[in-house]
Amino acid sequence: MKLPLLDQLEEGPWPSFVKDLKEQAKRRPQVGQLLQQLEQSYENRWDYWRGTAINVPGYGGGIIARYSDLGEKFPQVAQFHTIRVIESPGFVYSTEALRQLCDISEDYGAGIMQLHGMTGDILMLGFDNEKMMQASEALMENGWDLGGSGNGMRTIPCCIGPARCEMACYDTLRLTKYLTDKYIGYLHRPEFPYKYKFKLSGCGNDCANSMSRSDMPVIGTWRDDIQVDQEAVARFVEEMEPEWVVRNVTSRCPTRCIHLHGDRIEIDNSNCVRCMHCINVMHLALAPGKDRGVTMLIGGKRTVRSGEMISSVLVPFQKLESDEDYLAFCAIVERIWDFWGEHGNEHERVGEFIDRVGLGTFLDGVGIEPDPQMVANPRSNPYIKFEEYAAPRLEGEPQKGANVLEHEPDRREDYEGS
Amino acid sequence: MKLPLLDQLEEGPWPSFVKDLKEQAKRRPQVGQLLQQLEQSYENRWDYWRGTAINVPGYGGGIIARYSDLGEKFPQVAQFHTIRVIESPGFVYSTEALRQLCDISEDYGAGIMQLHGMTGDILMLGFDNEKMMQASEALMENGWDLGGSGNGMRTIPCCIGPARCEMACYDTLRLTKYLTDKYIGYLHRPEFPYKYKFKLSGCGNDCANSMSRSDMPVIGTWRDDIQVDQEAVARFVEEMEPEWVVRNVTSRCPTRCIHLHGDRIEIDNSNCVRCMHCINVMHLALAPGKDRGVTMLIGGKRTVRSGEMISSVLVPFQKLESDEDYLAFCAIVERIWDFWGEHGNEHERVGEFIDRVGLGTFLDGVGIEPDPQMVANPRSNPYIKFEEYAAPRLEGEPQKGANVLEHEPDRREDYEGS
Amino acid sequence: MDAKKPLAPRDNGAPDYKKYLHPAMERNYGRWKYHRDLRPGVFVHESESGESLYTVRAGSPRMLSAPLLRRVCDIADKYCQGRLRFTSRNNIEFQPEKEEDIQPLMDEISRVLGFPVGGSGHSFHNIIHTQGWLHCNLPGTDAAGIVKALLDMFYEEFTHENFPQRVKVSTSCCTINCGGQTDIAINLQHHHPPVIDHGMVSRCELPKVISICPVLAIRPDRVEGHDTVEVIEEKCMYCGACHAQCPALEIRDGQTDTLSIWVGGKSASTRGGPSFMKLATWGLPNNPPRWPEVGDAVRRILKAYQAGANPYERVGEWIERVGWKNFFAETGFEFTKYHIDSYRWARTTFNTSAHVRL
Amino acid sequence: MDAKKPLAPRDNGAPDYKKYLHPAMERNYGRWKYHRDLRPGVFVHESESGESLYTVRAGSPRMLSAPLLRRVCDIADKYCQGRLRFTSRNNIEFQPEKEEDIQPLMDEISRVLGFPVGGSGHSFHNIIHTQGWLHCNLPGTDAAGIVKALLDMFYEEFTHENFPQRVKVSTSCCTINCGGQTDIAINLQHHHPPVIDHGMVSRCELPKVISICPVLAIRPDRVEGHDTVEVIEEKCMYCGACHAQCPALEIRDGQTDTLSIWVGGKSASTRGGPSFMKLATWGLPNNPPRWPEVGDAVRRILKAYQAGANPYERVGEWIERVGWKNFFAETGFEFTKYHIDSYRWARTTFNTSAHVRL
Ligand code: SRM
Ligand code: SRM
Ligand code: SRM
Ligand code: SRM
Ligand code: SF4
Ligand code: SF4
Ligand code: SF4
Ligand code: SF4
Ligand code: SF4
Ligand code: SF4
Ligand code: SF4
Ligand code: SF4
Repeated sequence: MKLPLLDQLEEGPWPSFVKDLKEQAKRRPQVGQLLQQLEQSYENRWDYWRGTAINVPGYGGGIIARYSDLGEKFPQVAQFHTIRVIESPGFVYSTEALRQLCDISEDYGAGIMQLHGMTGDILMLGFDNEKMMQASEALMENGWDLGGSGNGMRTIPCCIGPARCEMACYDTLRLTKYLTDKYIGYLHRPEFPYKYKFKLSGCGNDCANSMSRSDMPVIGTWRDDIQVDQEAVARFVEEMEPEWVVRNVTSRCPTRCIHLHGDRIEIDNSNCVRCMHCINVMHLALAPGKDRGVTMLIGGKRTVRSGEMISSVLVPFQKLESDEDYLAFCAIVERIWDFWGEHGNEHERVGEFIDRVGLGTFLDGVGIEPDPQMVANPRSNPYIKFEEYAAPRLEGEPQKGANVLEHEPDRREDYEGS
Repeated sequence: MKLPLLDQLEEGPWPSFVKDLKEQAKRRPQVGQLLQQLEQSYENRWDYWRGTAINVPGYGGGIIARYSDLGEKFPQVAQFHTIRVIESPGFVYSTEALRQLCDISEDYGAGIMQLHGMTGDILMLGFDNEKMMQASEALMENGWDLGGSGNGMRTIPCCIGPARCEMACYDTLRLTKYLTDKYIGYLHRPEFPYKYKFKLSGCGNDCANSMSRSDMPVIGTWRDDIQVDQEAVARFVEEMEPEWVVRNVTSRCPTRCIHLHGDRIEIDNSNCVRCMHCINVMHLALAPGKDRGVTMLIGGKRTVRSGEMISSVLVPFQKLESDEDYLAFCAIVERIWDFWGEHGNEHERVGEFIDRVGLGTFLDGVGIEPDPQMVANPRSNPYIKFEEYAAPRLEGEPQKGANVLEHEPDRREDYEGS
Repeated sequence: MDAKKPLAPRDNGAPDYKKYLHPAMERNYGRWKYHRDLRPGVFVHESESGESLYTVRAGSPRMLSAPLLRRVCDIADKYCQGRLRFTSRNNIEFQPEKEEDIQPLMDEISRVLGFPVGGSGHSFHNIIHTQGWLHCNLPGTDAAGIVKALLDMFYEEFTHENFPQRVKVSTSCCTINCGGQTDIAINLQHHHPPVIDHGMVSRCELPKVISICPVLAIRPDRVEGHDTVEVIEEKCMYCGACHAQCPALEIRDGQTDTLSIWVGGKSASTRGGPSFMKLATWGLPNNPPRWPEVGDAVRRILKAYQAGANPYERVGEWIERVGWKNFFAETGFEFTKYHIDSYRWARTTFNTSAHVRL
Repeated sequence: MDAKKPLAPRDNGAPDYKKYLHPAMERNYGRWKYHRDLRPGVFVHESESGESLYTVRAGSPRMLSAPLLRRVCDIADKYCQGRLRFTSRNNIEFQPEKEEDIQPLMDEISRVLGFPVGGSGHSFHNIIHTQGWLHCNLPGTDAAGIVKALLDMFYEEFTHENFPQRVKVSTSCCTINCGGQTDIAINLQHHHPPVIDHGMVSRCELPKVISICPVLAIRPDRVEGHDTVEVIEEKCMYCGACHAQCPALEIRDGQTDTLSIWVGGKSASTRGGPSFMKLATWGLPNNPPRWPEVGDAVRRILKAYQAGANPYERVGEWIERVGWKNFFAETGFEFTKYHIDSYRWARTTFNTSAHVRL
């Protein structure tokens, strides 16, 4: 097969998808036609796919249907759909499981997969309308399930967390499976205003890259003190020199709450924002605290309409150990889905919804108390839409509360205003 | 005179305006009625003034007319106008000049003044329609002039600058007088979309409080290196201790470009943002560079409609020494007034105008080159409204410029797109 | 002079400040080398020429009767070669010729004027303020009165330099906010949309009234055959812009208007640069003549600031470092949903990180 | 299996990962104490139990044919007890039982798969990307191809850890940007409003098309008696949202679409926290199959970053410290008016201070 442009991508040290696909073209001719269509795209800087909705019965998503505009020229890719398959939490697999995927993929489709899609799914490419159904059936028969698309919850990815990371502040894999299973109906039969993505990271390093890619990042954190092994600190300081430690660790603390005194580290934990930096650099000596849980954030997404949005803090701390903790977590999620579900516009992500109604109103709607941790800073404009007539406290009256809302003002006899 | 509420403001160590006004009420009875009306405001938490436009012939502003709603009860304040008088640059006066103001103020009005109004004017209070004219005449006869109001330029305040401050990077007093005199027509006969305020500070300390209170702050700066007197540094370091210097001076540098090495200060001037902090604290040892000029900023204002706006950098550096420099400065100002004047909406401050049309368009309109110093950071959303069809450079074509705009793309034979 | 005589524009421009400069200022114009603080409100500037210029800063209530201003002039004549200046915050600066004159000058300022000396360096500076019920047509509260009450309360803080940095305060008497962005500001807050006097509306230019509203809450209406406007209450956020444009849209309400306190404004480009002030607390009663609740709230902020800030940290810089959570904890102010921005740039004020203080 | 047989929802949910955990992971789940980097792409995690778990990270092109994936499995069977994992950036992590296995494993990865080992720590990490011309219906460019070209170019950087910090790169193939916010991103840019195919528009839900436009540039229209829409060109900012909603609004243009490069995105809450990426340069030609101009621009950024950044500074942190002026000077990119934000929060990106580098 001669592909003047794509062939140039066979060269070079990085593994070449062109080479791999060319190999596979020998086994599955549709892959050859896929490459030929791609070559034409390269030539013309133009795309030749059309998409429409196509669903497995009982499911509202999970299949990305593709029809080729060049179907006459390349009949084998006239239908070339992708099945999104929910990945194993933490992306851990047995070779047995992967071989099963290989087989299903080749039995019904083009035998090519992407591990993994940006949202976290296993993407299995190259099915026609009929084989797509068969492949889905085969997947489901073997315990796999279809991923999300459309106006519903999405497949949840998480970092490797406690399975292999010393920073993990909660069980990211467990929560991934728990949420996926519990809310599988919201994933398969979409009924939200729009998509809803969770991404779970075990700590602020956010190895799941959740902050701007998910509507609800869940980030591990702790509420007691950073664990300090002062002997290990001393060894580290000796090895690296104090100046290096100051320059690269303590002076990089965003709140300057960590200090090196001689060869000891001292931390004002009340001002630590759990940014992870000191722990990352001195991970032999420092570790997250022991009283662990998660910070729940909300509203991130990428470009469409909004420009770009990074999620912001919704629940500063939520324990996530007991079953009750899990239920408390879910209660929050469900109140959000209820409120956004009822009042959100079509195609309105939850972050856009918050922008429209205001975070204060949103908190009211979902029943979460406002917390200064939710903001970088309070408002700078005075455009407050009070719902209460704030009742001034006058001298002699009970002095209660900092913001005065309790009672109506007294009416002075000779009041002449308004 | 018994004023149960106001009388309580006669007590306490801070000089009491009530006491002073009560004294003056003995000489000017309208001041007594002013206090009585104020007492009623205190009682009822209500205001009793109405305003309308009233002008001195040939002037479109400068008088703030006030009519009392309680004119029947307090006839002597039925008309109680304020004349805004342009202050002396730097707020410097001879006693002779001030005594003259005292006389005019008492001859025609209530004999009370505010030194100075928030914009910078001398506010002379308490004239009726007729005396207001006479007082204005008397002021003008004696070389004073009326201040601004309405849709025009405003009286310009400046910091004391070179008259008494070692930080001054340009002659704030001279520029104040120069601009006021040159543009006095724009001040007296308003014809802008809305008000335009300059405020001039000799350095980044901004003692004229210009950044959010003026449409065009002019802030002194320099473009060579900070002057360092290392001997004075050594004395300072000895006196204060190195740790103190690091903690309070060098580590507070916003770009961390200043360092203490032993008892010497070293500065990476290429990264110094002229924030003034190190110079302020170590003013016996450090001083602004010698090649001085100004940064021109634009768009600040306070609350109405916008919320709050702080000015942003428009011209990072402009010399301000020779007559040509002054003319170059004015050319920029005039181009702004032309463009905003032509396209600005009624009641639209220049900052609001920029928000509406976009800073990029504004720069085009006023003929200023975009500069990264104008932004805290480039855009994060991809919503660029290109005016050019950007022409891709293709292999073999001349490789010119970083952003490629020069020529149309070649049309490939088999092009099928769009 | 004949009042009937038509006036012609004179366009005098700004006074010739050169005539008014203190002789030492004139001689050393642009040649100052550094200054030293001698005591609160008193400092000396040294020139390249070797000359020294002493300054004594007296706190002024801004409003001065002619007789009082003449007494100020008497003192300047006696000690300062007939020159004096005002500061950008309404203080009066006297510049005695000799160091020995400082004490007698200060005594006279105190005795004759009753003015304090101070308000410099790391003190509580003079409060800048607006017109209030004394002269403006828009205020919902007074200005000079609150300022007097506060400065009585913080007199010690004005005459001493005991803060980590200077503390600048302003007040404004309506939502137009002629007062400045400062470390602490006291502003007025409305709690409901404007009430329209349909009889009076006709006096206003309706298109201007409609276009002034930042949230397009005002639309044309007809009442009893007359053109007027209506306010869509759901949209209105009580900003008062319409009231400034047209008095018939009465936004003020002596019953329900309250005062709010804002913190962390800064104009200087020092260190992190200028910053907006942010809402600290709201719902304080508009309580003349001494507004004790406002004073109390300001005191809480100052106490927490004094205890918590590092040297040279302005109020806003201190809060940014310790975090708003701690600010609210230490002042005892409640953080409410109203503290969360809901206007144009709201999202940019959210905590878009996993940074939490627990 | 009969394709006609109606499928019923199985709702299986997520696979039971516990079955798939490497035995050492299972034994030491939640008990990891720390890790050590052994060489680029190779590290070891130590457990409280004293056990060690080695990881060898191989760079993967993400797209894998079944035969290739089976070869991957063969290696995992041989060295890793039949277990393996993928990373959040599509790399493959092999976990050999013994330290001695590392070298043979690496050899086999190289020989059998042709995959490099690396992409960890302070290296150029694997590039996350999207579908491109290979599978999506919206792309204006390819994804896997650009990524292959870039990773060929930065292969050394992938297999070594020579940067001040990790460098994360992403690409996206249309303005929807399924790619992530990263240190460096390559995105598509349009240069004119969508061209409407009025015949095809009827297939779309017009109210949805109209409401998707963020600047309300689309309004209903009638052409030759049929309902359609028109685009107000003055308002349109070429965002492409409408095209994703309705293919009849064709925003792509093979002639004029260009690529732009964005820098400084970050998701980690480390130090200053997450940040948006910002426009570095635009107008790069969409030049398959190797997009040399894009590679060149990325190289310029990396060079300047490597030379200028302090240890642990991500790309965005370095730029913030040295300033955008220096970034543009050092990369040679031109700063244009298009770099200045003009969208909703534009003002919040302005330099509202007198801070200038001169
Ligand atoms: C007299 C005055 C200028 C004038 O033309 O009137 C002035 C004079 C000086 N200022 Fe100022 N500043 C004056 C208003 C301001 C203002 C504006 C304001 O108050 O509204 C600011 C900006 C406030 C803001 O950011 O909101 C201001 C911010 C500064 C700073 C920066 C402080 C900081 O680090 O943020 C300095 C630097 C310093 O203190 O070392 C400074 C320093 C100084 C110095 C030390 C400059 C010098 O070397 O002579 C002067 C004596 C200051 C003192 O009070 O001890 N001055 N200074 C103003 C006195 C006002 C008053 O009576 O209280
Ligand atoms: C007198 C003064 C307050 C004071 O006591 O010092 C003042 C008083 C008034 N201001 Fe102001 N403003 C005064 C400085 C300011 C400042 C501060 C400054 O200039 O540094 C601001 C904020 C900065 C700014 O320009 O944004 C200010 C922002 C306003 C605004 C809002 C403008 C806006 O676009 O946001 C208005 C209302 C308007 O223009 O529609 C306004 C309107 C008014 C009016 C004319 C009310 C009106 O529309 O009828 C007030 C007349 C009061 C009176 O009875 O004299 N005044 N006004 C200040 C002028 C004295 C002087 O000439 O020296
Ligand atoms: C394997 C993986 C998690 C997973 O579940 O797949 C992972 C694993 C580790 N990450 Fe990560 N990170 C992984 C993606 C990420 C991501 C997300 C991404 O790349 O899209 C991020 C956030 C990126 C961002 O901010 O845009 C990420 C930000 C970090 C950081 C914070 C770096 C910083 O200071 O900004 C650390 C801390 C450190 O390096 O000390 C970290 C640290 C680590 C450690 C050292 C944690 C540990 O103790 O085990 C792991 C080895 C890292 C290494 O590469 O040397 N990991 N890490 C991901 C590998 C991706 C890859 O193949 O390249
Ligand atoms: C396959 C995938 C790219 C990839 O190659 O990995 C992808 C592909 C598509 N995305 Fe995406 N998105 C993919 C992850 C993302 C991400 C990243 C993420 O999830 O972490 C984002 C940005 C984060 C976010 O959600 O904002 C993303 C934001 C979008 C959007 C914009 C949504 C928005 O509100 O801004 C759309 C368009 C829409 O929904 O209207 C979209 C739409 C699409 C569609 C369905 C195009 C369409 O509307 O027809 C693409 C199908 C391509 C195909 O042929 O398979 N895709 N999309 C990713 C899903 C794989 C998986 O299931 O694992
Ligand atoms: S996010 Fe934290 S817990 Fe998860 S893999 Fe990264 S460093 Fe480990
Ligand atoms: S985790 Fe971050 S905020 Fe906390 S002490 Fe360490 S560096 Fe500081
Ligand atoms: S702004 Fe600068 S030059 Fe002007 S008085 Fe203040 S410190 Fe001096
Ligand atoms: S003036 Fe400011 S930015 Fe410049 S060196 Fe001094 S502290 Fe740093
Ligand atoms: S703040 Fe309002 S009430 Fe006070 S002077 Fe200004 S315009 Fe008048
Ligand atoms: S108060 Fe403000 S928001 Fe309400 S109608 Fe008036 S201008 Fe509009
Ligand atoms: S970025 Fe656009 S073209 Fe690429 S996969 Fe996502 S939706 Fe499709
Ligand atoms: S490209 Fe964007 S701005 Fe233009 S019409 Fe389409 S949706 Fe609207």
